[in-house]
Amino acid sequence: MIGSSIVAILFFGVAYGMILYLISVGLSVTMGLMGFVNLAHGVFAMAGGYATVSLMNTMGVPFFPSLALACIIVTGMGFVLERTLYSRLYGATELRQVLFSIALCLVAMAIVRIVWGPLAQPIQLPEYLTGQTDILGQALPTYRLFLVAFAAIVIGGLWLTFERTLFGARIRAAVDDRAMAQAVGINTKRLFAATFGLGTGLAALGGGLGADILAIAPAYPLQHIVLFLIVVAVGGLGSIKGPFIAALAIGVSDTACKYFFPEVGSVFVFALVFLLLLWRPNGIMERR
Amino acid sequence: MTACLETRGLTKLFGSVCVTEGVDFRLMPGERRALIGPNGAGKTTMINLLTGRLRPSSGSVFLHGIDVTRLGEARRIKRGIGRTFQITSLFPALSVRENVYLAVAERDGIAARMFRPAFGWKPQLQRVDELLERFHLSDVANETVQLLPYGKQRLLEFAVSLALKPTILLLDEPAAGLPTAEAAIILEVIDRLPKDVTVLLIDHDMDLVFRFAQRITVLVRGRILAEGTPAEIAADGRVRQAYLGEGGHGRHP
Amino acid sequence: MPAGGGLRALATAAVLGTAALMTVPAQAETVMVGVILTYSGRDAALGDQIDKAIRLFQKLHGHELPDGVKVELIRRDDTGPNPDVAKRLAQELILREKVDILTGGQWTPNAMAVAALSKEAKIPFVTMTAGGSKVTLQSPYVVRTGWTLWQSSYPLGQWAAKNGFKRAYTAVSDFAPGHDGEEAFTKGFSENGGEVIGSVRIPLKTTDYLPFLQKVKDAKPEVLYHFNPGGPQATAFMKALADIGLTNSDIKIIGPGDITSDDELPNMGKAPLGVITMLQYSPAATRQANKDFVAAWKKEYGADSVPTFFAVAGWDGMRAIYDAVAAQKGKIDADRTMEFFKTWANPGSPRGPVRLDPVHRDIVQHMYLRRVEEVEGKLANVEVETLPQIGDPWKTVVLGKQ
Amino acid sequence: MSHQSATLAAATRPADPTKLRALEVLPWVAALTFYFVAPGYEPLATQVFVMILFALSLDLLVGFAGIVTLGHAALFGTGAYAAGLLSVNGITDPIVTAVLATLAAAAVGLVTGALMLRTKGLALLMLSLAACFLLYEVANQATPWTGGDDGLQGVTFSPLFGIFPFDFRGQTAFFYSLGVLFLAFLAMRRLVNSPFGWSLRGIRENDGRMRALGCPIYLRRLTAYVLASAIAGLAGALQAQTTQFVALHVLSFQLSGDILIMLILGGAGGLYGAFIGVPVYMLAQDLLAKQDPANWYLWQGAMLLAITFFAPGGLTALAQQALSAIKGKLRR
Repeated sequence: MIGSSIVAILFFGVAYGMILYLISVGLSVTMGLMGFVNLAHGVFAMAGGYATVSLMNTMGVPFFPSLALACIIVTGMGFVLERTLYSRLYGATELRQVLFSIALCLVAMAIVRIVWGPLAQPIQLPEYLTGQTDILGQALPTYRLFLVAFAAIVIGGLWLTFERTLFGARIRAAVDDRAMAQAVGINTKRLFAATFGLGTGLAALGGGLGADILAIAPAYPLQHIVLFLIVVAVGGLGSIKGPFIAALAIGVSDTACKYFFPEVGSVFVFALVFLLLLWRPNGIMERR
Repeated sequence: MTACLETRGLTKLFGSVCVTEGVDFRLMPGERRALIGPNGAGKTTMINLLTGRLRPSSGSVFLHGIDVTRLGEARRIKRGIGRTFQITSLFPALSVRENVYLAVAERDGIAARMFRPAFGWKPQLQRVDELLERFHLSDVANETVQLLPYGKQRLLEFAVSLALKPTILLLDEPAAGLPTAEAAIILEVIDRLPKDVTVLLIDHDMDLVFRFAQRITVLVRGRILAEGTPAEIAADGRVRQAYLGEGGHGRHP
Repeated sequence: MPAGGGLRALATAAVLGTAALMTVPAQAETVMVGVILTYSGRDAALGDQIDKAIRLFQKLHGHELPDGVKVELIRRDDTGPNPDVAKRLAQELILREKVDILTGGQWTPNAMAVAALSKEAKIPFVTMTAGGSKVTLQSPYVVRTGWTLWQSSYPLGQWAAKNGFKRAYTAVSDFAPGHDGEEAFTKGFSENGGEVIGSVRIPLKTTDYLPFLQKVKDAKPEVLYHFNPGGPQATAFMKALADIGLTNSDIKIIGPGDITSDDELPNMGKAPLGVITMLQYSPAATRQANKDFVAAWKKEYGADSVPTFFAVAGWDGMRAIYDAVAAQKGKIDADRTMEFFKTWANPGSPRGPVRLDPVHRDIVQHMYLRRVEEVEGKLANVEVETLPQIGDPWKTVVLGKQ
Repeated sequence: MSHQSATLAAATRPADPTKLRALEVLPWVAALTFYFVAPGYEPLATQVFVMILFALSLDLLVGFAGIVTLGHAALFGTGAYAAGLLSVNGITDPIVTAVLATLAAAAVGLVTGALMLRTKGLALLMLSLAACFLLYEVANQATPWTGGDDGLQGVTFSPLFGIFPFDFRGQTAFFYSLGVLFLAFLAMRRLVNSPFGWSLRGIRENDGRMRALGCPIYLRRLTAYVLASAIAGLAGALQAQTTQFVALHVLSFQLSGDILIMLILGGAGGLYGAFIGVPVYMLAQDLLAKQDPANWYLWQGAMLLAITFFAPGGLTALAQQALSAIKGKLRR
């Protein structure tokens, strides 16, 4: 019985980690690529959540099309913001980037509150995704099962894109050495915008999928940004596999800590992160 | 006699690229030495290894016979090494006087004092003003550095380094690309350095190198190719080959 | 000319002055009431419920005051359970706005901080929805028109033990009301032969309940006592129950009414079916006073809007304040106000007859045991039992024995 | 970027620092005048003084030493909880608790700083953030001692010098915090004009060059960090004493962000940014949050956007530019 509880806890942790990864991986790539300290990444995950929920609740669009549409909308939003605002601050001091992105969070939080109100937006999942499903004699929440499977497919696709396509190769080249990439004729401007769009789209997907775990409410961007930043910092800037390991580690350890030592709360996770960062200031996947 | 600065088997790898390879190098007190070599020979890396800015992959550095390989840059500077940067490295938002003051304060060990105002230390201020005068910078003493013309910035670069009163001075292309007036000031200062100061000069200006150096070391692809008096170096065929190789084929008989 | 101008000005001033003097009696008694609630942030929805009740009360009953007496409200936003902010706002209301009465007190920690100030400044403080028992001990100038956690959870513990449950687990949000609920339930349950086999305190801001519920599930209690601050938290909890397979299971879920709050029920799916809660109010109650109240509410705020027990606490808070203002004809004296509150009662409250306990100034009210059932295709908290006129049990069970 | 450096330079340029400029008396005169013209506003003013002190400590890091931290509340909160816990455990003299709280924050600053300052850039930002969240969670979970989410109840302090009680009218709090701020400011003014203060500017401008001057960068930055921690802790202690309350908010990321915004609004790197940024921000919050509490975020965000894009040097730099423009016109 305890064995099966541990399996369940591990599983909850993995599901949580997958969500964290989907949201954070874009942040890792954009921060690695453009060297931009972006504290506003949570805004895009939140936007994805609100878009999904609104499409479903007020327009009656089914779950999957809602997710897809939310992704597209937010990708566009990310693309526009990158071109109009973010790109102006490439190469500016860390401090200005931090301030700008905090400002973006505040404005987004205010807008969301004006439009949707202060309440967390509940997501009404289709009937077949609720309740429990038996896997090898272990009853697990259906939605979390779906979430892990779905996220795994998306992540697989992402990795293939990154490793096997020209787009991926360009991103990798530009993360390694931007000047060199420019010299060999990569249009970095367009690459930045495309990458930023992709990153925000993934965040939107994570926000929509994870509405159960990270509730869709106006405080979202500032409440959870520390989690996303931790995943990126621990995983290593510009890496796409490092954050995966980091996200899973954080998801599992946080969930396990809640189960075994609820009185310790999140202290454990933050202490762990603090030590990890001291040990490897540039993340666990540090290359140099 | 102990060398004031010595390296043994000094090697530096960047990834798999070897930029400094097994360099044995000795600099005697009071010597005037030039370090030359084609672009990419590893001259600046060499200086960075000597000052401790870079850690060697293997090999050691000795200062007055003491192994300082594990000592950080600041510690080595405190033991008398001074340098100028090839690419001007100053405090852009501060004034010229403040730039020099920072160096003097560090040199005199008052930089961590917290109570008396910085500009209340008279002897130090006096030295700052002397240095400014020597480098013809008095009239721009209160200008912000980032607004200064390039030539003046180079002079300041030199002044800041000299403010440390180094006993070993490493000069990384001090006069490169300078207008004649400023170059003349720098050459004059170099000429007038006290005899007991050891100087290592990197430069591409062969007139300057041959006029200045007692001995010359030639570095090619991270290795010492040759070392000797200016006359010996001038006569060395390998040097001419390596150093002038690419651009100079036509001029060689 | 200059002299003439000066004279004219003087004359005008004199006329205006007289006019002003003459209108003074009509406007003389404006009672300033400071309202500190949560209008922004994550918990704004609860503050919004209370504020809607306040506005509705003023609209329907605002005129029921002696001639020339007016009540003016000054609202401040404490942004959530931020006692430091609440305290500063209260201080400002007292010093700058010279308020006669303070109210709001949405959160226990905030109410504790404001209560301390009310004692020092001698300002009556009507706390509407803070549920911690100790709030009224903090100051002799505090009254409570909402509820205490002991009021629901102590009888709930007794009920559970008497209805054959032997082994209980408690899981509460980790803040003062949660601690109160845990203590009250444990006391009521174990006094009547039950045993609490485990307890867990869940961080206040959590929305992911699965790991905690896994712990409960493994312990296999017969009954789970749960408390959370309601709103989105309540929905998240119910969803987690469904996801982990604890709905309609061998483990009975019980708790204060917050966990099946009426405004969140529609979002909860079928998960809460069968959950037993104890609360002082349900909008589905058929009392005439309640039917009128709900009808007025829906007329004002739309058919989809449902008043919750937060709203009713705000409503009765306003009733108490207006009654005290009327009784003193607008000349508010702190001590006389408190004397008045000792005997204050509202037989016509939407939640049934309520009064204030003269010793500790807590509300005394009926408590209703409810079960979540499906009524006309929608979930509702259906009242199954009424416990008449319950005060705050903590004051007698714990405080009285010290 | 050069624009920002230029404005920073303008802000750091010392008019002979041993002499007092006429403008420098202004904040203190303003504070005292405020007391007489705006009775009832003492609590707000007190809060402003405390935040100015807190912002000053952040200025030492961000403006002078070039250390950007997102977790400065960790130290403010340490001071506040130290003072609060001392009070709850019977040590209620305001001066004694303030001193002990300052030392406690300095100690925490020494430990976290010693670890954090080994890194730079994003890692440093993240470590500062993680340290802040870590302390927040510790305080949150240590409910038996700190009260957790409910805040520390029962914090009271004995009268100042045994004479002036901290009552709800807040007059003692007003003069006490103003006095402490004044003394701390004098000390800070000394500090930033000392050789140490100048070496911090050097590190901010070009740490590589400072190292090549023989400056022990790590030690210098750590010293600055510990000093800033002490001042932040003092501000935290003042907060606990003047409000007689300690809540988790004092350790929050939100407070860390707010204080950074206040400082940048005023302008970092000149000590006076805090005196302009904090009152403007807090008065705006007082006014705007009152009218429309829900949308205060929108104003805050818009204000911050305007500052980042149009006035990276903050209000002090804007004022200086305006002043020199006027002077230029007058000369012509």
